[in-house]
Amino acid sequence: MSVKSTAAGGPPAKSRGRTTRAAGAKRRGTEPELVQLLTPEGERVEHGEYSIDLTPDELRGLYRDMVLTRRFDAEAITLQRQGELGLWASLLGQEAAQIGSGRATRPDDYVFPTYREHGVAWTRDVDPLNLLGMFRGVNHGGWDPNENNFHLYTIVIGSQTLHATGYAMGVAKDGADSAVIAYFGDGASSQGDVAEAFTFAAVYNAPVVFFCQNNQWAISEPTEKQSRVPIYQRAAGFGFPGVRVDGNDVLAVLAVTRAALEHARSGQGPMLVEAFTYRMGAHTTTDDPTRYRADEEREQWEGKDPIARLKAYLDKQGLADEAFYAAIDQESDALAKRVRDGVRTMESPDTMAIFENVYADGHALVDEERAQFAEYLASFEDTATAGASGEGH
Amino acid sequence: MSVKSTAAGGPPAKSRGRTTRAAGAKRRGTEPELVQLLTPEGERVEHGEYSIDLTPDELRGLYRDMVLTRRFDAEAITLQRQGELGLWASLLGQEAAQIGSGRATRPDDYVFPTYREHGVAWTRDVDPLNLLGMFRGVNHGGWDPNENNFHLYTIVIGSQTLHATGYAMGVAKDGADSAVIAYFGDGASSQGDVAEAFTFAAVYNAPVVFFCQNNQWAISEPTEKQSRVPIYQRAAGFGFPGVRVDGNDVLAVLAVTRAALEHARSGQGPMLVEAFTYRMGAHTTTDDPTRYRADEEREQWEGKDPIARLKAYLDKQGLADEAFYAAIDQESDALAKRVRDGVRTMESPDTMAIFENVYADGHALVDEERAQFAEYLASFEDTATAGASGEGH
Amino acid sequence: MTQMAIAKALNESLRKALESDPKVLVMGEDVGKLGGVFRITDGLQKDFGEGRVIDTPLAESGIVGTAIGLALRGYRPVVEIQFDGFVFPAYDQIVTQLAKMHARALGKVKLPVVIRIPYAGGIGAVEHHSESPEALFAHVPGLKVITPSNASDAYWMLQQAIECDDPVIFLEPKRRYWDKGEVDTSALPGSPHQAVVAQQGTDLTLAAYGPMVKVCLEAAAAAANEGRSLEVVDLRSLSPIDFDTLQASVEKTGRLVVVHEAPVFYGSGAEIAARITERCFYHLEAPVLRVGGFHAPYPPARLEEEYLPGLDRVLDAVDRALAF
Amino acid sequence: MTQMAIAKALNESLRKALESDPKVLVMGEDVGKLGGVFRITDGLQKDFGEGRVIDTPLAESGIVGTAIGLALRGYRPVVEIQFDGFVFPAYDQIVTQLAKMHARALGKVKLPVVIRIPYAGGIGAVEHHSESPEALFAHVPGLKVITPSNASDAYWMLQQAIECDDPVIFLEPKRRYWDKGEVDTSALPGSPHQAVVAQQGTDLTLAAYGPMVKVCLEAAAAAANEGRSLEVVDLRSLSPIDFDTLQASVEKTGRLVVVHEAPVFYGSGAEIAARITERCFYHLEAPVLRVGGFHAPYPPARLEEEYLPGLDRVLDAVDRALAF
Ligand SMILES: Cc1ncc(C[n+]2csc(CCOP(=O)(O)OP(=O)(O)O)c2C)c(N)n1
Ligand SMILES: Cc1ncc(C[n+]2csc(CCOP(=O)(O)OP(=O)(O)O)c2C)c(N)n1
Ligand SMILES: [Mg+2]
Ligand SMILES: [Mg+2]
Repeated sequence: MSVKSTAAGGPPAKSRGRTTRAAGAKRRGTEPELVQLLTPEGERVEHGEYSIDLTPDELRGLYRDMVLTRRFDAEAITLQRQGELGLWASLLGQEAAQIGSGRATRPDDYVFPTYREHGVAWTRDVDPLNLLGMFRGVNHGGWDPNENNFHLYTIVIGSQTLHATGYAMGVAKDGADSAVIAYFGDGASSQGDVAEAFTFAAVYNAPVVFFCQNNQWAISEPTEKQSRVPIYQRAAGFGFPGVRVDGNDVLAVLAVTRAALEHARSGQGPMLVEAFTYRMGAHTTTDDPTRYRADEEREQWEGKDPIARLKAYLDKQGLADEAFYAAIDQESDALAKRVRDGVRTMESPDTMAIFENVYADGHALVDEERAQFAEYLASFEDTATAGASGEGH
Repeated sequence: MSVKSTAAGGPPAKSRGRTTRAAGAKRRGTEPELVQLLTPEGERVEHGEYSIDLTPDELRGLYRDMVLTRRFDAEAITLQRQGELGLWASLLGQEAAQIGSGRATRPDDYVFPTYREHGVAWTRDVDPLNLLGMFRGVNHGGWDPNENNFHLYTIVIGSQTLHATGYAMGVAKDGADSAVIAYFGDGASSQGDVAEAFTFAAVYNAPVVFFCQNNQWAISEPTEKQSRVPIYQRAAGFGFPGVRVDGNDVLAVLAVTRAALEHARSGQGPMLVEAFTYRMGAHTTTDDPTRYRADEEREQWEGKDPIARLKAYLDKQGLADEAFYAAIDQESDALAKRVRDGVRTMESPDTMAIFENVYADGHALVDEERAQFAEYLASFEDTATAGASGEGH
Repeated sequence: MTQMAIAKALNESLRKALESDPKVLVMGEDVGKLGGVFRITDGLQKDFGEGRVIDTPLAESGIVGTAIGLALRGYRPVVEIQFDGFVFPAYDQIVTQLAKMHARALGKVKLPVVIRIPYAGGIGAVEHHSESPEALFAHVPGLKVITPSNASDAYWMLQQAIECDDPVIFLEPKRRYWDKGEVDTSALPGSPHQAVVAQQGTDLTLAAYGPMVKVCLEAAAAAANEGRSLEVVDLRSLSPIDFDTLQASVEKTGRLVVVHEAPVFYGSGAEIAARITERCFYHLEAPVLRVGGFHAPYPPARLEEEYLPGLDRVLDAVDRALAF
Repeated sequence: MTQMAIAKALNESLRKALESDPKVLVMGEDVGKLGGVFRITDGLQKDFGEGRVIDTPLAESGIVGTAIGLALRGYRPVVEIQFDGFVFPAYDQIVTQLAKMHARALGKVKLPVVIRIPYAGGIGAVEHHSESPEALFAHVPGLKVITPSNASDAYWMLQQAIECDDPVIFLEPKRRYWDKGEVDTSALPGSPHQAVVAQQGTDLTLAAYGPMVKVCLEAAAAAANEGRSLEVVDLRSLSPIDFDTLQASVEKTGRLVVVHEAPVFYGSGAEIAARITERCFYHLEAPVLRVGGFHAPYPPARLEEEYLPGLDRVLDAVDRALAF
């Protein structure tokens, strides 16, 4: 599994003109070409700059990753409908973008997700149950980011791109050859923090890959409300390369992300990858996309489904048989059950957890409030125990 | 006086590739070409895209603007040394960038300056004395922005680019054909607000020109600490054209800014102009540039002086005689005297001005505090009047 | 007189403002077709067009910064911030620009910008969706801060905020959006900065605003069953604060408990306690007590009921105040 | 024991931290060759290199945001914000990320980031260079806020802030940078969160911090000439606040005046007044009075002497408190 060409990692070309034009087109009809290695019909195509050569096992592995991720996601939606989760942000449709990029990372790389990177988390061996905590409302995240080099989900749009950049500056300082990858959305591309992350990463030549999943929507706003040119073109003006990849093509995403990470690792600094994909579902379970987008759009994108595409390829190449698919189905069922059972038995935190971990080194006021609140709570127990009335409320 | 070519205003070119490279060079040695119409030696040169044809009167007018602006600036520095001003931010070296761009604006255009645009203010007929108020500490600005369509100086770096963009959105809403120009520095280009201004301007196609005076320094930090590619290239990634102009060539600045304003006015949206210039003096009067930059750099830039350059041209063309220069010298002296006298007699505000204009529609607490403070102050007067002691402090 | 939920009252109020003044604009993330995540702007873009009801890029500093520019051009932008926790990217523009420009210009420019923020907790949301940042705005000179607790105030106070020539932070108690109340859209409302005695009483004053008014009214009802007469003052405005009304109440009752969701430490209750103590030093029979959030981040949803000031915690403070 | 200006003490403290822990970084605008606009980082880049003392792009959110990332990687960044008024672009990163990440991660990550801010007025500066934003940080759970008033505290409290595993907002009283004092660099300092009685007295307590401690000490001296014995408490820490020390003082004197430069409305004095009144209700012979900034933007330099709490305004409040 090697990236044959990392041409994108070359040194910046010398400027030729003195006027830069707004490159790219304004409307979707004229979107620029994107890196593709697998057509929606499952045909393997070559690309001049990016190539990939995977073993059958690896190909089947990617398929398995995507199917299990999608199943996990579907289960979470169901659990939300059943009231087990307060909210869920589905990744439906973005499996290739997430699995492809996640599988491009090395264990020593560090990942900074948004709130929708369940597929990336999967590739980092984060227990899916851990992801559900914040959606169930039992914590705000709470896994140990350093266990899998997978940072906490970040809700404030764009913030994590700066954390990733700072982390990457630290990697460079340490002389390590790891890379960092920061996920963000098309909507996030408008936040000042993301531009500042680009600036810092460029100025310090930090080994960070900015991975934008352009899923065409920021809640109800189409990408045109964020930019009038393709987002990958943002990078050049900050002094590093940008590339658009077919985000529903797991092979292309893997190849391009690997090249980008290699670019970063080898001291060439940041790179921007725009994975052109689609949010097949609602923004979150509280969203109603029928208010703002046409069914036809979704239907069109269904024809580009990342999983069906890889399956078509596997089938054409005779790389997978019934037994393989049956095994994955079984695995999916088992995963779903584990998730269901796990969520239902997920304990709510103790009330006094409110006061925990506010500070690492303690804070007198927190101690005081904790003690007072404990006393207050105890006063009810006393009342209850004593069976007294009148005094209590 | 007409801009013959506004080619930069054409529609964005169609994207040709799928990977944008970091264009431009990393070091100053390989800076890209810039638009120039007058060489440092005062030779008039032509440029394919930008041209200009000025009458002798207009040329002499630009010279006069620059000389008077420089004299005003020198006077302000002196006044600061004499303790009449608390601080001064000198524009020395940036006269062409400011006069050229300022003279490109129409009266109905709106200007959003930073804190260094004394030359632009001059072209907008803002009384120079008005600019001194905040540096003397008698107000925070305080002129009426709508009198000359020249907004207040803004100190928080980058903020005004968003105000300019919003204003331009309003211009477009009103169906007016005015344009807006937002000044900012090379350092400011790193602020998230500036990137957000680019995004909003592009998305709403707002008639705003972003005018960056790249004077090579943000206090002690060279431009390399803000960007590894030329700043004008930032624009393309947001979907509008950017151009670098010789910021010490008043003709080129005028031509390029006119074209950019025309571009905005004619419904083609924003444009970025980077005026490549140099801060000849200290950042402000409290700064000591010897701590961070070499004398040679300054000396090099002295050879590109914007005023000497235009004078060489005027002389070569026989467009100005001794009498003209003498008259300007006299005018300069008169201006300097007016400024000196004006500052020295500039009154400090009344103490109670603290409470004025906090709100337009009033606020009970301000009223209460005003009354209490007046009473408190009156208590001293009573003491003084009564000649009493013991009680007072 | 119509029965209306707070959300609907806000929607109607925006509609009326858009109708009566062509300079009024509504802007924010998802305020267009979606009608905002809480549907407060539902239907407005359809009726007033994309030029009046503007879906913005996802950038709060940009939203407030361009709203300032629009106001300089003569518009009256009403900005929606999607949730309390997302106002902070715009904090710089609000504090250093919006709040100060009128003073900086010696009164030569006015910035009639309203910033609507659905705030506070109780809806079972994830992080950053349940915060109460009012003190962070009220401390800043140049801003006004108001917050309705019921449908009628929602309708009228938003009208008044939009008509005001100063920047107004308009805090909407999101968990009460669906609470209904009478709205008389032809009434002549009083000042939005006046506190209102929502419930008369004699033994102790409860001061609250926004989402906590309901809790305090319930507490007063519960206390009444125990023979205690609590007065409830709905402050409505947090900058300025109507201390006169509160003082009159405390001079009558001699005791004050302030209730809010924001952390108590440096919260609005501190300002109220300090000033009322100064004004009513000889009337107070107990120190002003405060019930509010702890000095800890807003907890995950499963803990919020215990975290939020509820009936029990309010009555506990009442007991303590009365025991003094 | 050496005689040192506060600025020099801070410089020495940073030097010591850089020497003793290779993970300590100094970052900010112009902190390198220039040594910062106040020269607090003078000479540090020369001695520790560009990898340890980092000139950053001009973007405060970027500075704090990358500092968070560096802390996640194991570094201990000490960030310099150039002036108080320029911290607001970073406010979102500070409030929503820096303050909360330890709790969000259930303690799994620590963010030992120090944010140094030269604050408050009195130096004749232009707008945005003289502000006192302490309440805007102290209200936020997850942050610690401390501020030295003298050279020894400057030296030691900065050491302690850097050693602390929590984010610390370190406020430097800029107009006192050149004030000299004894610094014992071999002493063992007490907790930075402990208040200190800077001057013993019996009639009334003055509570202050940072730049106002000197004013209060002068006020105490002036009052002594009139036969009044004022106790001065230097709070040193604004989150947490050492209420025990203050309480002990007020129980002795029976009167408290809090002095700070920030606007009084929703300022730290409110919290102090509220809590001390609750703790010392039966000891207080007068309400806690507050002397501070008005509810108005910090005025132009020519007015700041009248705006800032000075001897006269402090003594006026003392008179009023004693007259109760
Ligand atoms: C600073 C901030 N503003 C607003 C929000 C509310 N919000 C949550 S998700 C979202 C849209 C994000 O769109 P995008 O970046 O494209 O990511 P996607 O949800 O499509 O994955 C918004 C506006 C937020 N979380 N943070
Ligand atoms: C938000 C903010 N941060 C820091 C400062 C302090 N400061 C004032 S001017 C300046 C440098 C500005 O450089 P540049 O944008 O290149 O403009 P120039 O001064 O060169 O004209 C800095 C850092 C500020 N005014 N605002
Ligand atoms: Mg999206
Ligand atoms: Mg500059």
